[in-house]
Amino acid sequence: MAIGRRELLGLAGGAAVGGALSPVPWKLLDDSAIWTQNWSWTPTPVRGPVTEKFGLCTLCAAGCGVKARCGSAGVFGVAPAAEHATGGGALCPVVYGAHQLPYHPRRLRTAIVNGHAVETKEAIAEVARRLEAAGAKAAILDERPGRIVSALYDRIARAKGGTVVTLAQVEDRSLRTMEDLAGMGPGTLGYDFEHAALILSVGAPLLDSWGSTGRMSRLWSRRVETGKPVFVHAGSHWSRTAQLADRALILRPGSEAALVAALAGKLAIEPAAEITGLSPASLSDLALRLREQAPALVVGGGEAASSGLPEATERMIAALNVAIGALGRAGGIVMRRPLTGAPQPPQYLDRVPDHSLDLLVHEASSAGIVAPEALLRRKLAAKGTLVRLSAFLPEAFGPNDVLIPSTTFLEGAEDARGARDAAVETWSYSDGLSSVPASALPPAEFAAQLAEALQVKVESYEELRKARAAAIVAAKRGHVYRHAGGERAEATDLEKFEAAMAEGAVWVDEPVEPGPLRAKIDAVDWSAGRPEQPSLIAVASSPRGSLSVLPAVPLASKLDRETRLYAVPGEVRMNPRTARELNLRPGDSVLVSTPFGETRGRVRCDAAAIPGQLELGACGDGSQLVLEAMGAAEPGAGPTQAAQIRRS
Amino acid sequence: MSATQKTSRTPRRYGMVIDLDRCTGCGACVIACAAENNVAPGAARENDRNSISLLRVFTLNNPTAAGRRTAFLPMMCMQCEHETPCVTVCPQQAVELDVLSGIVEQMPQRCLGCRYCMTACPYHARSFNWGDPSWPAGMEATLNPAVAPRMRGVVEKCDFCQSRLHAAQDAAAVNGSLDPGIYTPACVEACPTQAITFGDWNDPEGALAKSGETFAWLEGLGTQPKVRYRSGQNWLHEMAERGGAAPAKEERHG
Amino acid sequence: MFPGVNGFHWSPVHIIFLSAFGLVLSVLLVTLAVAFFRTLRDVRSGRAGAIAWHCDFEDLPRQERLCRHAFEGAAPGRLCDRGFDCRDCETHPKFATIETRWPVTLPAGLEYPETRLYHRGHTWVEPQPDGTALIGLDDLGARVFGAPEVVELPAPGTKLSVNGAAWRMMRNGASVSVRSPLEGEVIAHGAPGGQWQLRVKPEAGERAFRHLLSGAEAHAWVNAETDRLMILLSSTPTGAALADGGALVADLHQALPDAPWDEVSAAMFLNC
Amino acid sequence: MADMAWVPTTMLDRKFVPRGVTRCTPARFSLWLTPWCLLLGLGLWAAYLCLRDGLLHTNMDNRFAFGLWIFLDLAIIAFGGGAFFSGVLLYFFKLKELNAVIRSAVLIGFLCYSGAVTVLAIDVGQPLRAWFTFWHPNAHSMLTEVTFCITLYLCVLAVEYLPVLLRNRQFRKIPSFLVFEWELHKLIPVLAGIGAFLSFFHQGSLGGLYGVLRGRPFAFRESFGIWPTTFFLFVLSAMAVGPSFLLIMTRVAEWVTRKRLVLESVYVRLARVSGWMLTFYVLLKSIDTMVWLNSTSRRGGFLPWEYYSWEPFGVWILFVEIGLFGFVPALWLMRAGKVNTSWLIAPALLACAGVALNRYVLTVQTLSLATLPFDEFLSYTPSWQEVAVFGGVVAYGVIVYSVLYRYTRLFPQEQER
Repeated sequence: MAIGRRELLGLAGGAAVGGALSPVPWKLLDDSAIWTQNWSWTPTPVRGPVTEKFGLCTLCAAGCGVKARCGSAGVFGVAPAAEHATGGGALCPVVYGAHQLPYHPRRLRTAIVNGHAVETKEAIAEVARRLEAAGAKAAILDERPGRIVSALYDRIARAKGGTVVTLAQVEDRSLRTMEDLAGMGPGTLGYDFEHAALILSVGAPLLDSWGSTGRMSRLWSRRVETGKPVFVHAGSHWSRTAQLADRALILRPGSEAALVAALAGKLAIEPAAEITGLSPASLSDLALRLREQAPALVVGGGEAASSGLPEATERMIAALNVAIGALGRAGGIVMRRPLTGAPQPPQYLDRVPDHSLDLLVHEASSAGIVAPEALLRRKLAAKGTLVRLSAFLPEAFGPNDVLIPSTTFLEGAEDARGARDAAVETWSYSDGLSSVPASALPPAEFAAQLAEALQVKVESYEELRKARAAAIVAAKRGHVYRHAGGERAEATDLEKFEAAMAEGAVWVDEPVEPGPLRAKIDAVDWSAGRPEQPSLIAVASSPRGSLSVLPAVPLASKLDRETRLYAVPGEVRMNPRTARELNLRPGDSVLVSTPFGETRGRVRCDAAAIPGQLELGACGDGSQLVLEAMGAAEPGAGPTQAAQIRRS
Repeated sequence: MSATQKTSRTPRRYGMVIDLDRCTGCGACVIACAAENNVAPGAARENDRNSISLLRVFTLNNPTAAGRRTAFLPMMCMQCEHETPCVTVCPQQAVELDVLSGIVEQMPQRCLGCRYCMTACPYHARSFNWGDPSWPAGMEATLNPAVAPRMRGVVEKCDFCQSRLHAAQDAAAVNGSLDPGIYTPACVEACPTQAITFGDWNDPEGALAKSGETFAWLEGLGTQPKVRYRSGQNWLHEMAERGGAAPAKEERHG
Repeated sequence: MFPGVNGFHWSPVHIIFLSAFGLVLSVLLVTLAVAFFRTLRDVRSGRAGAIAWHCDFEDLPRQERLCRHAFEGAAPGRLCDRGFDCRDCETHPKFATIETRWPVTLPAGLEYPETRLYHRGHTWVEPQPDGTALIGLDDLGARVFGAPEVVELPAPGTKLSVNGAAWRMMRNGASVSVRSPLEGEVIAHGAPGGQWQLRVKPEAGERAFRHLLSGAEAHAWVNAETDRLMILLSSTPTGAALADGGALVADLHQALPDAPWDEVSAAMFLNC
Repeated sequence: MADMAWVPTTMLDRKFVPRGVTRCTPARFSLWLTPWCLLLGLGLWAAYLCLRDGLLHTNMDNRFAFGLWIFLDLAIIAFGGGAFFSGVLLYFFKLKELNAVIRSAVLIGFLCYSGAVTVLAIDVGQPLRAWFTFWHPNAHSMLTEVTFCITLYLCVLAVEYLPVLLRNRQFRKIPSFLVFEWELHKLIPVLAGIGAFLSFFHQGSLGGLYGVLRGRPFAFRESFGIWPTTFFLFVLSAMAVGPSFLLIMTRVAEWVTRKRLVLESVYVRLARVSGWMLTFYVLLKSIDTMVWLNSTSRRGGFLPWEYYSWEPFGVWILFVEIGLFGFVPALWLMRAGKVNTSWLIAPALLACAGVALNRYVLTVQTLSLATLPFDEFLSYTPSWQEVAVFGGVVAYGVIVYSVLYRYTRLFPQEQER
């Protein structure tokens, strides 16, 4: 047969038809869909076996238990440890994205001395040299006192004549005042919210950014189910707690003292109503309820992003608690035993005289607590050295600063002694779930190397931990809660205790039987001034756990920029009506100034904002200026500040 | 999957009841959802309208002076049951209602990014990848291995953490069962006040059946959402019954 | 949609939908195919020329499509709609009986002998006693194109059709296809540069020459054609040289080398 | 040197210009094209940006998922509807006057559709997967119908325009081209028929696109069979506005070229057809609006007047669309022949504005209005890239139209003034 053009054409045609009838071309076309999906710049997660491990959240002192999901590339997800005694299956929002913190673009990877990158060893030697030179003018700022490493800091500071200081945390301020009035040592009182019928918060954001999330969430859930405890919030702005509370009393800024004095019966209702801006009826009603709806208690302390209430007001609040019988009563302010083997809580940094320190070691490893930059700097003498143990590059650092890279969330060994507000002490520890980066020093390692450089002889972290465990077992107090099964065991056998703790258990002390406590309240000064009435006030907001010197958790953008649950850093949120009155339009660049400082931002209008208030985001980059403007470094400056705004 | 296997699996209608009185608007669900589903952290350009949010929490203001001033409303895909708006409009079957789970499935690998489903969704529960998702260097290590990151140009939405459903199915299969039972989506797990109850509307004994009186948003549209809400606050019920936004006078010009 | 495609399931709606569009697509393709095969058929059966003239004629400018009876005044302004083929025209006999309204004088110097018949494409036909006919360029046509550099004549035996292409001429880049005045078979070529170009055996029948112009009618037409030529040339920058009313030179091409000859010749020879 | 360069261009240009018409010099023509080419270049650059980085270059967002592009697509496709409707009128209703504009109509239709498809290809997030619609068609989706119809109709228009191209002076030298053109032309009614079929369905399904949006009560309408009323209203409005648009474009072409392109009677015919169709459309649209406001919307739980309580979308927009841009031009156009023909461009413009407003309302207002009671009203401003891409498509239309006007006989009745 001769093969001509006709035959070839026929063959081609037949092949095309035959091919079209087979699945091959269709399958190929369909698969091309998959090819368009696999672009090289879209990352592919590493597949592999998935395990769950228990770890310790170190973003605040509460030390909630977390369940980390680990893949072959590391931790890829955080879940609450449902049975955790302190976390109780509840975590702060930012914890769910905290496993990304080790990869934050601002991660500090090298030690820095005087602006130059150096070997970590050299940096430690430099710190030791300056610490030696500073002598008594040196202090170590321990943000979470009561840890094992706190004991090491204590040893080092003591050996060289320096001191250990801590920050006045929101949960801490009211309790310390109460302890002072009652003549008790720091850390010996706690709130017994679980048995309370009514809780009055004076500016304290109980339902947001206060206490341990687990405890407050459980309390809130119980309130929804049983109607108890009743939350009453008195504050000068519509905080989230005010929005959620059963009753919210919006005070004139700075009139908290008048309110408390009126509730204590030390100020007549009429003038108090006039000063606070509340109706006399609501004032007298609240005063009545505080006494009749027992057990009730009053919480002060203020906002996390502010410096809290003035000392005098805190004393009034303590005295009011005594007056309504909350001190030493179940459902009130109860005694708790300090953790066995823990050193005494150090004094507050803000009580250290200004410019008195030649060297301040700020231990900021993985912590999420407010340490306003301005406060640290103010305590340092001219040319003083600020040493920072931090996982991240701070927003700003001075020429004399020493930066030492440290660990962050779920990295390295850590322990936690529980939230300050708790009625009982707790203790838990973890060896860390993620590997520690080569350049980073966990706090215990930092303390050990510093001690070595100073030739101070200290025990190792492990020895101290073992010693504390032994002390707890020896005291035969409290119970051990395991996360995995949720079972509870007596803390009687050291070996079993340690085994359980290594798997993420938590030791919980047993409560002290409430008994009458006495406090001297005669000396409390009840005079309440008449605050000025600013036309515009500034407040700061931030999701719990994100308020810190650390950069924000990357996914926190979902909370502020992308769902608007919180004010966006760099934005000034205000009611559209306020914007119109101020002649501002959305997107305008503005400068907000308060008596303490100023901060820049862009106007955002939000009908949810309260007229006459400027909400400033205090989370992540740029939050330092906001914190300063809010007077966070000034003791007792109050939760709101009179503000002025102008276009910039 | 053969036909016999299909019929032997109990059809479920997974859904949620969200208790608005319990929600404190903390946002834990939002971040847990983003982390679980490999949503990239917001780039500098991203805001509430151009980012990927499979789950959002709205702040509701009580228009009446009495009672609580604010409520927080978590909203994700409502998994509409009837004439699911997004399913019917998708030109290429990239959205389908799974009859066995009741979940509205989104197949990003088949999506061409026409965004018709987004205009069809009354709940604005869908997000579009306006650009390529990107993570800071090294952060790819934190990606959930069970979920493929989406590329730019495709639509995505909440699918009740389908990877967790698949894991539950696998776990059930190991035990010789075809029924994955009730699993836990990330937001449900993360909610500190247990405001979200996840369950099966087909199960008369399940948690959803016991959740009492519930309501849905935009019920008048007749799409029968499987995510429903509960609240003891009257103003929320009134607001939900009111379709469409009647703006307050002063907000109209916003 | 097909085997190997994940997750696709047929439903009646799909079948109706895809059938409807399949049908539309096939109608479109079939239409194209039909047009294609008909084209093949036309080309093979030699109808291409006639069809091409049909299309060309439609595209001729209005002033070139005037009826022959418009020139002599019987039907002023009337447009031809039959492709200058009066052989089957029903109205032609009626107009042919109408007296010419105005006397016509041929433009100075032009020769249009009464013995010849003229075609609208500027060719003449001279029937010969032996039943054949000679075909050549008419005077105006010859003056417009002058002496062609190349002439491509059809081979003897070629069938010509009325208005089809008869031969091609080229000069200085301008190229025209001369329209055939007759239907018939080419018998012989004329001498190069000679009077006539083709000897054709025309088809039989009394209407074979009916569409050709003669006598006064031809003169009227030539008058109009001369005017048209003037207009064509005057629309170019060199046109002024002609408007002197004098006699046309023998070779316009040579006299006005810068004129757009390609266009002008195309217009005069009814090329499109 | 400059002269040397110009001569061949001029000669080449002349070889393509149809005989019997005059055209400006190539230099002048280039001058006319230059700004359009610049605009096209800008559009191409913007399109490249969008394809390279994704749609983050646009100002669209999750809530405003459709923006300028979809609105303008809808509008130009409605305007391009003149192509199919003129075909129907010419080949089925034997309105012979329309022979004068049919080529221009088909070309305008082709440009409108191809422009719209180009913009859509940039508008979708994954243009590489555009063919998936043919692969995994969801027959229930209006968009599937739109995709199938537009693609096929674009082919039909291209085939319909092929004869005009083949008649170019240079192409016609190949005899079989001319024969093919002639044979194809004889079959044009078939093409016009399927063109009308496709056009009917996709103009309709473009309307249906919004009418089926159960989740958008502002757009949702009652259904007849499987199609909502907007399906039919879109078809009618495209039919009504197509001839008007053709009228405008022809007038503009006359103005730009300073020639008389069609006889006045053609304008009158176009205007009358447009007027009658517009009257019919506006009547039905009014009925539809009443039914929607009083029944459909209420059943969905939406009080109709709330839609119009957001500035700037007040009730005025409804009255402008139906009254000022509806009844007024309808009555005016119907009186064509009795009123001055040269003014007919005014009602034609009003009619086009009305249909454009209708598309705008359905796209932009639908998306602006909140469905959730607590949600806020949205606004959106297109980014320069969006505007540039659209400008590029307009430039593409102008350039192709100008070139084809120059080199083919778009208007058989073209005369010098």
